[in-house]
Amino acid sequence: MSFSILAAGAAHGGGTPAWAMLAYLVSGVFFILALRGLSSPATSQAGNRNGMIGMGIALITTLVTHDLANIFEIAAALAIGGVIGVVIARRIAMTAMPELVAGFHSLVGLAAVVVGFGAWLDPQSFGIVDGAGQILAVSRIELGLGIAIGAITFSGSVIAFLKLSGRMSGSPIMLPGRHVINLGTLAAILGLIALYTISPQGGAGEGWMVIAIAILAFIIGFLLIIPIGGADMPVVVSMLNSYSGWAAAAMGFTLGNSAMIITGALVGSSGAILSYIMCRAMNRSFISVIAGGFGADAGAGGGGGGAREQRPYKQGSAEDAAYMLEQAEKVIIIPGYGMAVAQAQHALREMGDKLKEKGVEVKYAIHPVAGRMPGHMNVLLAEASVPYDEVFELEDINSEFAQCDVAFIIGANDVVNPAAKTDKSSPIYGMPVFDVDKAKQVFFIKRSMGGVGYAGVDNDVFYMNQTVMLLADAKKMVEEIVKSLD
Amino acid sequence: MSFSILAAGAAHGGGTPAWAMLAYLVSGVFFILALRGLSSPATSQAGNRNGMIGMGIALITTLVTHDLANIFEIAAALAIGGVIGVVIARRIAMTAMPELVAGFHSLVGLAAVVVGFGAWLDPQSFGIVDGAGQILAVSRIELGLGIAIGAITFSGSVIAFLKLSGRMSGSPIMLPGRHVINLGTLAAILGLIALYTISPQGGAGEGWMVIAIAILAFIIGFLLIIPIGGADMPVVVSMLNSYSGWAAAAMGFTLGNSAMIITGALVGSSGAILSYIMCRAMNRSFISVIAGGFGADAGAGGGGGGAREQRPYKQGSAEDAAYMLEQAEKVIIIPGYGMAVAQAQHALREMGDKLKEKGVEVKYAIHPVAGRMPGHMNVLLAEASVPYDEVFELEDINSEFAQCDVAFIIGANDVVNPAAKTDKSSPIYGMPVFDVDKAKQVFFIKRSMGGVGYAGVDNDVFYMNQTVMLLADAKKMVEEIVKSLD
Amino acid sequence: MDFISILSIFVLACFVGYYVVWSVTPALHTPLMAVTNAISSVIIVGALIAAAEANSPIAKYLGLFGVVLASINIFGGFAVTQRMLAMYKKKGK
Amino acid sequence: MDFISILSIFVLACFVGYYVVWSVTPALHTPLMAVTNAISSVIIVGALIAAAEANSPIAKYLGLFGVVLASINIFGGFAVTQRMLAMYKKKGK
Ligand SMILES: NC(=O)c1ccc[n+]([C@@H]2O[C@H](COP(=O)([O-])OP(=O)(O)OC[C@H]3O[C@@H](n4cnc5c(N)ncnc54)[C@H](OP(=O)(O)O)[C@@H]3O)[C@@H](O)[C@H]2O)c1
Ligand SMILES: NC(=O)c1ccc[n+]([C@@H]2O[C@H](COP(=O)([O-])OP(=O)(O)OC[C@H]3O[C@@H](n4cnc5c(N)ncnc54)[C@H](OP(=O)(O)O)[C@@H]3O)[C@@H](O)[C@H]2O)c1
Repeated sequence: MSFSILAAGAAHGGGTPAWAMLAYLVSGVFFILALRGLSSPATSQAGNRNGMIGMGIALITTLVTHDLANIFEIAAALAIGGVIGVVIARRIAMTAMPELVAGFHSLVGLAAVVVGFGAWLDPQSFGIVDGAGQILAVSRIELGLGIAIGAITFSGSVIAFLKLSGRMSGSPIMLPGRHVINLGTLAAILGLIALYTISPQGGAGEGWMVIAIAILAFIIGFLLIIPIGGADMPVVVSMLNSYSGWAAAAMGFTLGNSAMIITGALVGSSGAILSYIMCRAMNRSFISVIAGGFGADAGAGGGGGGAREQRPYKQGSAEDAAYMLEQAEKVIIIPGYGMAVAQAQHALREMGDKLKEKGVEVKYAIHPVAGRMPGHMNVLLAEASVPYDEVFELEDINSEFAQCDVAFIIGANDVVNPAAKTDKSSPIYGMPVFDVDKAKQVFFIKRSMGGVGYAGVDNDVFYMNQTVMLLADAKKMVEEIVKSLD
Repeated sequence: MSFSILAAGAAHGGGTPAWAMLAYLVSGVFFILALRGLSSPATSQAGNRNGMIGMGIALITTLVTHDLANIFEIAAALAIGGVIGVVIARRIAMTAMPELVAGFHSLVGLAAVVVGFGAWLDPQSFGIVDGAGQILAVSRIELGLGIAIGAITFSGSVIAFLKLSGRMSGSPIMLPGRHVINLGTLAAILGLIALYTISPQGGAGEGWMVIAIAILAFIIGFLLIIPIGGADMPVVVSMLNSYSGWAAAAMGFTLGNSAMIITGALVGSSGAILSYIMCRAMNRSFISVIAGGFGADAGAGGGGGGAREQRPYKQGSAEDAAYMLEQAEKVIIIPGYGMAVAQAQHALREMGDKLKEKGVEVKYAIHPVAGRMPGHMNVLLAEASVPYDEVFELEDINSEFAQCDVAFIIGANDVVNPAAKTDKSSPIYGMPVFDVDKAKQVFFIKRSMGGVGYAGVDNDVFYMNQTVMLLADAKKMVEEIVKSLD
Repeated sequence: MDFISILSIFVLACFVGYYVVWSVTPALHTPLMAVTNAISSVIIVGALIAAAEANSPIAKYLGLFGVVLASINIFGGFAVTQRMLAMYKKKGK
Repeated sequence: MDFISILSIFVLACFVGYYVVWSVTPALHTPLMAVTNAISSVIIVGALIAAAEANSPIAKYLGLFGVVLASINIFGGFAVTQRMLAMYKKKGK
């Protein structure tokens, strides 16, 4: 058996002193502890601090073990980035989290491309050259893949950012023959990487190949993401997150750096698992999400379902709702994407407080894909100071609708649609949904009867006997209810 | 900073070819998958097969990369061990699991001692010699610790085996001044290891030190375990299991063998976590268990609580019980150590089946420390073909006693004792227990009013209004109930 | 580090990642996305090497650019995570 | 393998062990004890080395003795685990 590729790898990280390797390991362990902290809100802040410590250790170790001649320029670069980062982090509205994550994400992708080019231009410093001064074959593969994945992450995340922030229409853009174009481009990228790896003057030469890999990867990132609808963007962001993790791990192999390897595995798993959780909660296959085209008729921002039959429904006012809510013993509130759009979380919390004062039991029920990113609703409710022990997951609360007096749906739609349980032809069939039909009374806040949820389908809940539609902007409606509760 | 110890370690496993190192990694991954399979009964058998595959890979890799001159003797040794192992595994009664685990465990300990001596006698083959032919300092520490831990595991497990199998009294044997003796012996062992490590003609010489370490460790294993009561043996076995895991990991460091390192970490964690779970379920500190002396008045086999006040109780017959059980809508069965002693699980299953035929809902409730080892009751019920989805954990079923008609306690005692909730002076205070007092009717099978549970305390459940005592051997009593049910 | 060691670390880290991410409570999935964003910027190590060693001026400026990009992410990612996490409160607090 | 690599593997393996053992269902804690018993006999690798290389006759016979002990555990441990696991059945099967 030949293991030449293994032997070639023996040089990895060869120049790093033992204490630095230990420091990178410690840094990796801190990153593990950072994610571990997120297992409960109580430990999460300590977790985040562990993440910072880990990053600090990695930074300092790298600086100390390398030439410090450019330390002032480096410090300036860190300071510039740091200030920009902190300012963005402070200013951003909580409702803008999905696009912020996508935006930050594009930066990681671009940074990976930049590092890849740096390693290609200056392979000695990265310790990836063989005796003849050429870049090692394994390192060339890692380098090519790193640049390609980084570039895809960059352009894909930019599109995701634009779609999520509404700067670009959320509806899928379907080019004709796109599958052929995409496959062709992908094949070209892989071919170029292979060519670069075996190229005799390769190594630090063959610049056109490296640049072509980057350009093609930028293009394919763009092509791959535009056919995907706006509300599927979270899956895309997670997927790209996962890819970028694996790219960081590949870079870690090149540098023999355990902090990078561990981080790569953590981030790679995180992205993959979140994508999986979202797909499962929507009962759609990952492939169908990535193939795109979903949400073609109705974008994330609403839009009409067109030729729907008119069915009778009841409409109510804020006063009606306030009266019924006061009388109730138990109210379950189901927030959705519309709550985020309307920024209604603070008013909602006030309403909850008022009801609790009057002796009503109030619980919040969160669907795994309510809103536009995993945990989106939880963050918004936390922002409005709703205690997290009043907020429940789908499977923990779904059995309680039978015992509740009022199900209060605010800006949610698909996640309460019974068609998911009954109608095999529905695009959301099989998705687990809240059993709001079991509640004695349902209030449903949305702006108009025309608007639909992300999946673009009608919802039988509108027309149920016990449903009262509250047609208005979520924030205004809740504020009026709060007034009527006084 | 000086990192000479790290540099010294650089030789570890130096001679092993790359493919073999890869194979050991794969073997380690299979061991991880083996334990992962145990996360549910459905995947557990596949998990166990993964464990076998992993072991096969490790064995074959080791044989292939070493001299095959003695292959026939080795094959014979493997065959002898294999036959003995399989015969024991086939013949053993399920009720004898606790002592089997302890017994097998002692063998691992002895094997570790033997390997330690082997490495000391023949350090070249283990690749742990320096240029001058002396054993490396790190390896000497690992070797000394490995022998010491192995020897403690051996003698400790032998005592645990004898106590659990009833070949030795379960009651603690308290030597005077034992803490002084123990600390002295431990100090002597550590001192000898240190002396051996720095000894100039050390290495493969200084046999008296190595032998003295082994002998002292055998003695201390004995001394440490005899003061611990019989029912605390599972904690001891788990603790020794954990130690032996760490010893295997240390050996893995010496040989640079990732299969051993991974196994060591798995086994080490497993033992530690099981000990922790048991201590938590008994609300006792690990230290108090290891310090020993618990169960001084009443051994595992029962024994009188002596001067207890006589309080009135109701006694019933099998016919009474059968009549009430038939009438019930929901019955919760709580098995304990006494069911294992009486081997009543098959009769119990038959009773459950009869009741289910008559339309009664039957559930089994298992306390984390019911019986004499973690999961003991689950195995016995599984043996009697009770489906595992009728068997529930304490926290999942405890709220259901309020809605159940009959709580049927068979051979359990401490795990239903309300003193754990109310009586601060009780030795079991703070231990979570089943809320059997909330059931409409309680049947309690034990042999006599005199016998107590492991903790040796009286139980208010005996004297409750709704309790009927069924005083007899558990198996006989249940068989009679089954007859009356016809 | 030899290749097998690196591979071993990677394989085990994948197991750790799998378990640690599944143990994250769904209520904190948004902070999880933000914090993984921040830690994945550990590739700043590569940018720092390029910026510090600088055998080629283009490599140096590319490296410095990479440092800026990654540090936006690091500082921004940890800060926004911190901001979010500080909002999660228990009843009665 | 250098010491840092081994240490890294060990540290990560401890995390894996922690998570994987906590994920074992309590109903299977007895089989867990039996199977950890079996896999901890991987120290048979050491016994095999002693038995195979045999630069010293005592080492050889010690090694062979170790092989016997460990293989009792390996075969016995996996077999008894198998026997136990085969008994766990779902309702209606
Ligand atoms: N969370 C994730 O990670 C994720 C990931 C991928 C996909 N998705 C998808 O996103 C959807 C999320 O479901 P959802 O129930 O939260 O939302 P939804 O089904 O998209 O429905 C949003 C509702 O809010 C209403 N709305 C919008 N703006 C409003 C405002 N200002 N005031 C009041 N109401 C307003 C809309 O009706 P009007 O237009 O009439 O007001 C609509 O009924 C699911 O289909 C899910 O599969 C989520
Ligand atoms: N499972 C573990 O891992 C573990 C570990 C460490 C410690 N422990 C300890 O072990 C105890 C286990 O509690 P447990 O409730 O299962 O048992 P227990 O409290 O020890 O009680 C056993 C009961 O079974 C009865 N009994 C014994 N032989 C019998 C027979 N042949 N037929 C009928 N009844 C019989 C005894 O009374 P008679 O003598 O009157 O018959 C006694 O009431 C706890 O104190 C726990 O802390 C368990």
